[in-house]
Amino acid sequence: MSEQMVKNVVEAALLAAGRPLDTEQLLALFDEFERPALAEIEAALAELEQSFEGRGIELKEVATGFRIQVRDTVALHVSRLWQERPQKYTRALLETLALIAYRQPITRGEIEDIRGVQVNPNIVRTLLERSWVRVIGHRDVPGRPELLATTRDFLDYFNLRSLDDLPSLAQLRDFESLGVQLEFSDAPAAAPSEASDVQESLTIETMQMTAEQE
Amino acid sequence: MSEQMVKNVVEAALLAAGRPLDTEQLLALFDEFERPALAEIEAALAELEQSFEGRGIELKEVATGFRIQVRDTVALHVSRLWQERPQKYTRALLETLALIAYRQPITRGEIEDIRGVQVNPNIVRTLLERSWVRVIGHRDVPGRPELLATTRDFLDYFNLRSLDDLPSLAQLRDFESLGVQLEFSDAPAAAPSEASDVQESLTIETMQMTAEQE
Amino acid sequence: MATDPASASPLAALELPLAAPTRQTEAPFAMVDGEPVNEPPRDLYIPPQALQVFLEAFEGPLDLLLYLIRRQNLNVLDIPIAEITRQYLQYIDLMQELELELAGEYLLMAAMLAEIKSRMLLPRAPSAEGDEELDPRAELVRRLQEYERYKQAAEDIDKLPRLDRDVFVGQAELVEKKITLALPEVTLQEMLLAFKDVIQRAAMFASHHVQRERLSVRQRMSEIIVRLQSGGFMAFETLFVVEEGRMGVTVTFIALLELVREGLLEITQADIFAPLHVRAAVPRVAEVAANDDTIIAAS
Repeated sequence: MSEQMVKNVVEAALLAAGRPLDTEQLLALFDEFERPALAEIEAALAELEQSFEGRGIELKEVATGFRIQVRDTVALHVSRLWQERPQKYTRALLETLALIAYRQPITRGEIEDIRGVQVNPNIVRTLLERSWVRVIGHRDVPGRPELLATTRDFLDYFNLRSLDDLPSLAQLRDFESLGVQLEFSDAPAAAPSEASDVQESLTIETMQMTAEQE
Repeated sequence: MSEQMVKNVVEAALLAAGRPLDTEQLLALFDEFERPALAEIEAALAELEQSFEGRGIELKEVATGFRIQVRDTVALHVSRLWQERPQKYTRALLETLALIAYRQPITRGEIEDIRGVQVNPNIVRTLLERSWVRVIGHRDVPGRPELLATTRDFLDYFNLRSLDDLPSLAQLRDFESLGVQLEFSDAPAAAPSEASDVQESLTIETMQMTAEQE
Repeated sequence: MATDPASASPLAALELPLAAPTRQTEAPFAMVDGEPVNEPPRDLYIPPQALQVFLEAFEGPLDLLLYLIRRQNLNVLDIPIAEITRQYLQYIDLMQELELELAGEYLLMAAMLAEIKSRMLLPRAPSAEGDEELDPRAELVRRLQEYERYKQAAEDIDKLPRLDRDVFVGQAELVEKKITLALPEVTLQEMLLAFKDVIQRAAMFASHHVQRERLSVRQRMSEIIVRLQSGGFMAFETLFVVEEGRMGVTVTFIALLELVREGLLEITQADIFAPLHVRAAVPRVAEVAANDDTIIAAS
């Protein structure tokens, strides 16, 4: 039997076996009249090992014999075959995220005030882990609660250049799909203004802030 | 990501998966930022196929995707890894399977009509359990019998890419060409004729002669 | 379709003891026409168990008929019905003698064969419309043909390379699965709808600043807080980036005002006309109003 054929049988057998094979088991694959010497099997294994160099698999000798296994360099990619389907985020998480985006910097307590329910700490943790949100400081009130804000990753994920790319509440109101006519204050609805509006906007904002300060 | 790395991931994934993978599944192994184009995956597959030439394994496309399998040149040797003889299937099961494969969607009653015997419920159950066959609906007749069809697992198991790859079914000769057969059966050197237009009277005459002969 | 079933049939092994001597005694069957017909192999000794296995191996009456026809190299399209019927009934008898579970279909077929036989014997008159009456065997021939093609197809499928018999899939071990958690995808629209909901619920549209403010101000507020995280003072001017233009400067300015208003920032001035300094609010009960006074005076 040719060297090449011995190598082919050894390679195919190692791949098909689904378990490690030792040299004895490999030898047993051949009929007596064609059976290679042990040295030939070993040579085939050595050649095989060499042929795997620089590739995604490798020949490895373990306790019960030889096996072909996935190389560490591609293990992470290959592992994705078993990745579970991601679950969907809850409504509560999306609301929390939206409030952080629109009202940052904001504390958990403030989110709770608006949502009317407690914010599960897991939600904030999830948002922090996903690095869509980070703690940028503490509010100077009793308990010094964390101030949450969105990150650049958040903008990148949603393909936004800046938070200004998010629709204003006025725009949200106009969305047909958003349905219910929302109630707005009597102030003229200011769409996100361009540079020319800034001056006016500044004035109004400042005035309002002043007004609110008592 | 380098071409070599794409190829390595593809090769390792196909070997690790234990099932065929299609190009979509292969693409999903890569992170978005590094994801190769479909053409690159296809190129990697083509290269892989080439690199297996003259070796004990080959890249094969089956119904659900690509897999790396033992070449038939060494299959006999490799099959010695397993002591047990592979399972044999009964004729009843194979005939039922053939009818479902070639005549799908088909009901059990229709299978029984053609085979001339009842179909043992165990046979259908076995086919369903092996997921070679599935119920794809119900025929809109009294009793609403289940419509059976083959699955992609069936194709994978028999090394096929699509139903078109099944061996072609023998032609059923209709009554007219059947008549031709009868006519020629009297003549010496009767060969199956493909002529379609035959005088009916001739046919009947022949038949009557045959009848008288009995 | 006219392949010899004996070659591919799983019965091949069993057919030998029965069929080999049969071919000798029944040789005249192939000629049929007018020739007297020999008895089927009644005297042939077959071990009862083997016979039972053999008979059980038929997949029904059509299969048995096909066997009888093929065994004698007869054409399915031209069946000597009387002879085949006789042989068929003999096998049925045998099955009954051996107390094999005989499916009702076998008896049904026997009746059908008998009926065809009797019709074959009757002279046929052309019908009034001139349509010729069909050969009584036509339906049987059709069914035999139909069955035979799927019988053949089953044999073909059996010969296909099969996983774990002829085809072995290559597998490499993945020693350590590095499972990373796939993160859920969110669309911007989903988030906006969630926001709309929460705002609606909170009925906070009376709160004008949510409505009016530019979100870049909010963003800038966050940025400023981050810059002041070290805790020290920063010169007021250093918070402005001139390159951002008037627009940027304005946004920064509003952000600073808002931060002060929310008590997140302190702005101090050592003296009138001295430079302004900014730092993050320190943990003490802040005198928010005082700070605000400062900034309003400064602006």
